[in-house]
Amino acid sequence: MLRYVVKRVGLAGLTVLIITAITFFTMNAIPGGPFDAEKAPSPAVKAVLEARFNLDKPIAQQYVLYLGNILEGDFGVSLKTGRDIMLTITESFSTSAKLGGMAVVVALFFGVTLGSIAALNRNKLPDRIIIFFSTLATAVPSFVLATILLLVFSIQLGWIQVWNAESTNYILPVISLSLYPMAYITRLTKSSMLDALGQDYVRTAKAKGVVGWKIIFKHALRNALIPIITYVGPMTAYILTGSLVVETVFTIGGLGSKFVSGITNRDYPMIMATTIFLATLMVMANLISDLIYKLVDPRISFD
Amino acid sequence: MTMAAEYLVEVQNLKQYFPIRMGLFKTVPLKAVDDVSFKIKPGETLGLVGESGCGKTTVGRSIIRLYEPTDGTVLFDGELVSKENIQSMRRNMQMVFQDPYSSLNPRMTVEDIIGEPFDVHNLCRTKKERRERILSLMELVGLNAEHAARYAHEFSGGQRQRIGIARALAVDPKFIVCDEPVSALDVSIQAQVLNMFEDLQKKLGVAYLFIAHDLLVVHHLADRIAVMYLGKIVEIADADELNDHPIHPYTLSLLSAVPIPDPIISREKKRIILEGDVPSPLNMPSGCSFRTRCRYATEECAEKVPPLTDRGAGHFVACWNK
Amino acid sequence: MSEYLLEVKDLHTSFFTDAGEVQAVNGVSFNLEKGKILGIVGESGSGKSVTAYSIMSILADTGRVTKGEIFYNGEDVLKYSKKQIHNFRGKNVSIIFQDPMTSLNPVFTIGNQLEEAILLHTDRNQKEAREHAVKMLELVGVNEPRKRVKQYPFELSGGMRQRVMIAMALACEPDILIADEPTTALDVTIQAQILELMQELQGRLGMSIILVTHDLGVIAEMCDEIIVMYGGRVCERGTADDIFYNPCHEYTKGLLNSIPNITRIKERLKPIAGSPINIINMPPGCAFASRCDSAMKVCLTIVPEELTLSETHKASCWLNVKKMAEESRKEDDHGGGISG
Amino acid sequence: MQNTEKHPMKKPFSMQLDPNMFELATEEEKRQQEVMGESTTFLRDGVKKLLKNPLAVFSLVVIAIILITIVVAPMVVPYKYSEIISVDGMRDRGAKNLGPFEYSELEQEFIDNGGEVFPHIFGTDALSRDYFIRVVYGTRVSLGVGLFASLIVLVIGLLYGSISGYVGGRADLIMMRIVDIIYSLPDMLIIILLSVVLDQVLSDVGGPLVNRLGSNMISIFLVFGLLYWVSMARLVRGQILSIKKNDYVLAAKAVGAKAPRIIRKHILPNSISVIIISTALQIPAAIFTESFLSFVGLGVQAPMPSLGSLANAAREGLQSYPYKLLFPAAIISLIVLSLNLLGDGMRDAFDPKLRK
Amino acid sequence: ACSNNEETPEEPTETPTEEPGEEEPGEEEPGEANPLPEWGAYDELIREIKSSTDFVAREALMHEAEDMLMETFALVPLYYYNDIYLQKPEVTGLYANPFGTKFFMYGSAPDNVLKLQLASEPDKLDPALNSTVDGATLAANTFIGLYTYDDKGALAPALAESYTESEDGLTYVFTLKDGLKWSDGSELNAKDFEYAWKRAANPDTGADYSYMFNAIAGYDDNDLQVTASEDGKTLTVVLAAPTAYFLDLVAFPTYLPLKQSEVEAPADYATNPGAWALEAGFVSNGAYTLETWNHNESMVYVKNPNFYRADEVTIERLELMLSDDDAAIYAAYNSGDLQFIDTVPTDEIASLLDDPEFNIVEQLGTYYVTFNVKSPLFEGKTVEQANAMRKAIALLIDRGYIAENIGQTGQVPANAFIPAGMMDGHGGVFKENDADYTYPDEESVGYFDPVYSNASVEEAIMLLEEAGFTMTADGMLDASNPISFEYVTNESSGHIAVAEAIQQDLAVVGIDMTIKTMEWSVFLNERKAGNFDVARNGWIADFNDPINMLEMWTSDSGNNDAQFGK
Ligand SMILES: Nc1ncnc2c1ncn2[C@@H]1O[C@H](COP(=O)(O)OP(=O)(O)OP(=O)(O)O)[C@@H](O)[C@H]1O
Ligand SMILES: Nc1ncnc2c1ncn2[C@@H]1O[C@H](COP(=O)(O)OP(=O)(O)OP(=O)(O)O)[C@@H](O)[C@H]1O
Ligand SMILES: [Mg+2]
Ligand SMILES: [Mg+2]
Repeated sequence: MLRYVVKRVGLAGLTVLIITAITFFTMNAIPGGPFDAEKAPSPAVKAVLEARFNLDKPIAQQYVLYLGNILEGDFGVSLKTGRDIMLTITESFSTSAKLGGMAVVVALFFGVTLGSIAALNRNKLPDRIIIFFSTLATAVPSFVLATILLLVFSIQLGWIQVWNAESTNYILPVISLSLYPMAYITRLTKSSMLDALGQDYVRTAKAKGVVGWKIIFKHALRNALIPIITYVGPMTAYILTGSLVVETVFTIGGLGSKFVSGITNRDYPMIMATTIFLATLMVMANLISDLIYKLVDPRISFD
Repeated sequence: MTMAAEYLVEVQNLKQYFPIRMGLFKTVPLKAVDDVSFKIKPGETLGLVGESGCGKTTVGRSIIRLYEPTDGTVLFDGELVSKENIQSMRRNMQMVFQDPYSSLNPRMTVEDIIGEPFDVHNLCRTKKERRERILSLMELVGLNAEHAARYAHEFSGGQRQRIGIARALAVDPKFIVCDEPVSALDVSIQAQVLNMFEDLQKKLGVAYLFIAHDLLVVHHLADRIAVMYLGKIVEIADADELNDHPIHPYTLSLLSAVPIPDPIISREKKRIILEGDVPSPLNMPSGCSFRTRCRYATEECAEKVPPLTDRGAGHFVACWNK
Repeated sequence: MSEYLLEVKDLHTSFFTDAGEVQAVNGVSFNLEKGKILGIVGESGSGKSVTAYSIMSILADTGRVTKGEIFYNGEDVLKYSKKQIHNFRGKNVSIIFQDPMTSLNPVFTIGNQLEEAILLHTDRNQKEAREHAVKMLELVGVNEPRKRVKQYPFELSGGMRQRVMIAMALACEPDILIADEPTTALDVTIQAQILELMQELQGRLGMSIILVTHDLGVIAEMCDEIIVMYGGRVCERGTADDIFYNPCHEYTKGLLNSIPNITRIKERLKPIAGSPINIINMPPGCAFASRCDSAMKVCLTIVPEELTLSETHKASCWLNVKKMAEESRKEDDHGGGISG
Repeated sequence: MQNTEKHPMKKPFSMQLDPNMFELATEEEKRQQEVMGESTTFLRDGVKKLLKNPLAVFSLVVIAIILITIVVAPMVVPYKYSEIISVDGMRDRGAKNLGPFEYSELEQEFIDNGGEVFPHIFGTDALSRDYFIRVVYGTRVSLGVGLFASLIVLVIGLLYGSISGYVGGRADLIMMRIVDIIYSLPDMLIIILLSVVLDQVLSDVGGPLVNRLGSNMISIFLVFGLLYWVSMARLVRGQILSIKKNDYVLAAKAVGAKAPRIIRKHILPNSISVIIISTALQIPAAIFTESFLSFVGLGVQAPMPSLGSLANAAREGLQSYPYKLLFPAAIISLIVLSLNLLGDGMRDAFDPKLRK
Repeated sequence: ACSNNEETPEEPTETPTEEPGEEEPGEEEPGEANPLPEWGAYDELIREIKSSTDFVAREALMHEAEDMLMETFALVPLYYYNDIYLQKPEVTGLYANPFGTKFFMYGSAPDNVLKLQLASEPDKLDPALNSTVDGATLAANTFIGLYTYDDKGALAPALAESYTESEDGLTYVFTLKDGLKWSDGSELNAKDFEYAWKRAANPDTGADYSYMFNAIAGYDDNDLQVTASEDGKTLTVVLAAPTAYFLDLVAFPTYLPLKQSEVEAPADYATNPGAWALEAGFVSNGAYTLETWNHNESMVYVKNPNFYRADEVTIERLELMLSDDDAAIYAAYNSGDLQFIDTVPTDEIASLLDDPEFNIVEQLGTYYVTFNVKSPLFEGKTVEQANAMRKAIALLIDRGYIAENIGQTGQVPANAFIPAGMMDGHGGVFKENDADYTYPDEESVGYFDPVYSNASVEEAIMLLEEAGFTMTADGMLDASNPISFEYVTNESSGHIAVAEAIQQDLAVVGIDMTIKTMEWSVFLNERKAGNFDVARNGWIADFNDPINMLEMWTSDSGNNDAQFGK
């Protein structure tokens, strides 16, 4: 087990390294630099700035320098704002994680519940309704959904403030963030639940005299969870790293917009750091979901 | 200028190890077949019995080169079967599979399934010839020729197995590996298929390697029987000889364990119940692999692998104590 | 109070599928005496398992008993409330399934699954249940039971799992054990172990067993009484000797002729022609008629009634009727002669 | 056995039967009992099953209506998607942001003078263009993007997956590691990076086709293809691995069939339905990606509309003209919903794993 | 020097139309007959303007320069910018200057709290490093310099008590007010100005706007001629040439004072000069100090009691929504969560035009289209033909339609590059016919009649024929000589809409224009590098003098997108 984790972490490190290399060289291949502006700064200033951030060196050397700095724990400062990148990322990640965490919980809870209900009422009305609406929920682009929520609840009904300097209301963001994964989990739960319910061991449990609901929650659900875990791992990583759409529409200072603005600004250290961060998170989420897998399914063995 | 060899198939020291991946770089060999030798005469049936996982299927597949053997040789009609000549060899050696459901492509019609060997080896010059030969094969195995255009999933198990047999017969093979061809069938259907194997042998003179775990079936069909345990042949003899005078303790218990569909006999019969399970082929016991379940096991058994020795009249046994 | 532990009367079970109603069981009746082993043989798809599941009320969602009664100790199981059914299952009747690989829940330990039944049907507490589970494993000959209860099904071999299934079925000392092809998935040597075990336990615990199988050999070794099923109906019933030495239904005869027999090992087999019937298009007459060499016109149109041939032996075949009619005509002629 | 006690043997009943009935039945008569069902193929069977699923049928109808509309509408509606409405040859400045079926003053005047003006079914946009035709073209573009992107995904995924699955061994191991790495790439970054890079590359090398479509759109195809082929590759590989396990592949080998034939005749036909369905399910994903790119500002080339860019543009006038968001958004949702439901239905109907 | 591609020096071949040695003008590939206007004269002219001591003559020179620019028609003015915002009726007294900077402190709002939106997260709060309009607004409300703008948008002294200007107009001496303080209560004096200016002008600081100091002597040698007196009471500035707009500059954010000890407090000051103003709580001297900053969400400013006019500051607290999603901002405004918003979704504008909450203020700037004079589009033409061709295109554009339907806020269609309302440097307005200068199109005061008409189309057709194109009888380009080119713009619905309108306009004579949208950074890069035929462009003046818009077109300017003289 420990060996497995160590091995996976090693592999993850390699993956992240490859990803940084890909990112570094692609981002440098795109035209445009961080100091381009509608009104160009004077060449002397630009030269100073580029020298300050090593941008005047050959790309390969820049990459090596960058990696060296990271090893020393220095992710640098944003070329655009001068803020410390590590600080920016941790701050905005804590926001994203708070929002994302709630969304994951909501998505999981409702998704699994609704999916189970659909499975137990297969081809009956509740099933069709749940499936129709959960499919519908996956059919609305997130920015449309967020916009409509804003329109209805903030403007038409006036229930929720669009913006408040002191405190951010997370209800609408959580809804728009969790709806898609929730719907997906619903559908996934339904199919894996149906699968589990059709298994022989469920029949065994029935034959033992186990009561209906206990069959569902003890015997079927646990087995049905296995494919859900595979989805939830990366999904959590995605959600925790923030969503540009939700952050933009609901004015939330999360990681998602950092990422996009980093790219549009050609804020190289920002792009690199966010990539490393996201890739690490993704790889970690996969690792954790594999470990949870093991908890749920004893058949999985680590060698 | 080949002289007809005495033996159609000669298997010599056949070994088939599967590399089992342990982690990213390490592999462990799984000795599915470990040093197996036997011979089959033209038109003869050799039965191969043994418990699940003992390597029966692997032997069959290695012979017709569905697996590249780790070691050992197979001679067919005196000629060494190799990578190079396997394509032509496949016109002489065929296989019938255990599962009539998964061995027929559900997206192909019966005609195409049976015709596949023709297509692969370009055996038919015209469409008409192809069709005629397919229809005659169908007739040979007792299928209704009207059903040539149907898909395999529309047939019952027995009929499907017939389709599989027709496919094997398409190239006029001299030797067919029958890998538990009746295990998946109902008793009533099983008999039809067994009879068919018998008839075909009579009519076409093919030799069979007939693999099964049902001793009664093997006994019914085979001229000689080989008993396998954990990748090795532990006893090989004439069918009746083996039935009447089994020597190896494993054969003994195997025979006694077969349920006899005759109340009087079975009431009198004394079963020899073996203790425990077959060991994992990844973790084989030293020496004789049967010793962990053998009541006659001695220290010697743990040290040396018993060789297959002749006990007279073509009866070979691998045991130190019997 | 009935003299039988279990009486099944005219059981009809159907599945309502996309393709229409599948009448899997079509009027099956039988009785099970206390302490006896009843064997059910028949072709694949003949409704053996469905009969067993109907008794336990563990049919798939689409299945329903459409007609008939099942009396357990004189009470109609089909009229049980949900709660009574839960109690009935596992406590009074238990079942072992064919495939020990899939019938155990892969994500729970052996101990957990054994205890579940024990906790449900007895008032033992967790600890006592665990003790009992260990005891049961010991009973079915699992070595090191204390270690095994902590293991997961995938860590055990097939034979071992089937023993666990048996232990689980016996944990609450049921009156009836239904074994649905308990050894089909196992090797012969392991099968012998399991059959031996079942026989021994049956003798020791005195329960009744319904043994469902298609292996005539197993039936011959194990059963006191035998039912032969074909196409959802019982075609013949009797003791082992009746069935094996005096088969009176063409299907049974064909079946016996189909298996290589140790005594006439090299003889040519006499198979039953044709293929198993398609239960969705059940013919009007005898289900077996189309495969029967001696089928008569009546066989194709009218379902034969069950005819009692001896105290223990009954069969549903028009040939018997014909024979009896011929005999009675002869008898009449003969008798007439005598009296006349 | 109870029968014996209750009803003593009913000898008479057999006597009442016609003795002819006890004659042996002919083979002919027997065969009539044993009719083999109508020959069905997987396709016919699946279609039958599909048509029984109300959600799938609903989806089929919706998709059909949408397809017919986007084919027929441009022939019927006299406006072009990029055309600023002009009345009688004069550019109509008052025709912007009309509501559905509204006419501008100029148009009204023209109508009053006996002229004929085709109604603006969805109104007009801020640049005085007919909104209906823009939505129709947007649908065309979005569906086109979806279709082509899925095809690219299919081609790359199919090639990669089949090589990995068929060759197996170490090659498979390495190829799947690469897939894992691509999987862990933050996709938003890649989408944006790639679409910028590709845009650049394409406009440098681009020929007339690239210009017509706009390099943005092509880069959307490519981005999508390059990003999402991994899941297709995994699927294909999984399919191949599971089909490879089937005995009929071994049987074909035993008969002497070589790899190309095995792939063509055995593996492909058996995995194709699953692959096609998954490809079809990529279409909604591609439409989504396109709409997200529109949100970020990397959508299709103006003045070409796409549903995503229309919806995104409509956010600008959300409170004054909410229906402008409604039309494209509803059509995206309908397409995606129908395709998903249809895909689900097809999976249920055609996936051999689900049937026995 | 042109600055493109300096950060990727090893990839000079990326942009194919470029020659590596572009520093020397005139190094063209031989044979390629591109009708390039001779541009040395222009460069010379600008140099002359910048050293001219006679403001009247200077105005004439500037007209001459604009004539040169407009003669090429490489710049096609579309309209002059204006600035819009929405402000709730209960909020009053906010005002803006012509450069888009807003001043909040003397206004009034309920509870003295103003909830507003300017833009998304500001890049830099260090006024010296700022280069954005919203950043300038933040700077103007947190810092105060020698001069500022009053509620009429006019220059007014702030910390400067008075100033004297030397006879030759080259030396300014500012006297500061008494008792000035930083927000931390410490004393503020002229030395803080000297420090701040020298710092901002020093290239090592890396301020985008450091060139705003190029009017001051010593800028080029990094030895800015600014000295504070020993007592910190006065600040002496020596200019390189007389500069009419120097007070404008003094009010510019880059000229705001900074407290040296604070600025240099962070350890990484040398490599990260803005580090001191990265979080709330930094020391400033303006009306407000930053209290809290939730990045990408909100900023809260509170009144600075040490502000020199603190008693007059009525709004005590500013709460800023940091967003750039127009729909969300507008929603927040409509639901009452904001009282002032600086952006309005374009499609909503139509419904707001008559709304008293909707404010339009003039802004000094021009929205225009740039032709790349080196574009292959003009290959084989003479200079005059190329000019005619561009002028034809300029005349084909329906500016009124663009202003009315896309701009929507009463923008004035432009017919000259220098916007109306810009000063002429000696007390008058530049864009007017006067005794010394009349515009080529006297009537409409500009280079052409900005009103689209059949006449302008006809003139355009004539011009096209002049440029050597054959036209069909119905006024379409003959198929034998098509014109097709690509119009590049960045991804923004407004810009795209303009492009779409132009596309339709040009289609009238059969010119085939395709639109290419580019991601912002790419767009900037490509436009500067000259990898385009036609590009959208715009310039908002930094200060109120035409030179600001003329000097950008010298051949060595980094903003010379038209590639004059390159
Ligand atoms: N392709 C393979 N890769 C790895 N191991 C294999 C492979 N094929 C077979 N084995 C292993 O080799 C051993 C022998 O398998 P084989 O299928 O030959 O047994 P068998 O005697 O045919 O059993 P059964 O009666 O169940 O068919 C088993 O342990 C099996 O798991
Ligand atoms: N869930 C179900 N839905 C539809 N039909 C079913 C279902 N379960 C069983 N059947 C049908 O009922 C018939 C009887 O099935 P059953 O399982 O009882 O056969 P069996 O005699 O036990 O056969 P086997 O020996 O193969 O186990 C079969 O034709 C089968 O197809
Ligand atoms: Mg096998
Ligand atoms: Mg069964």
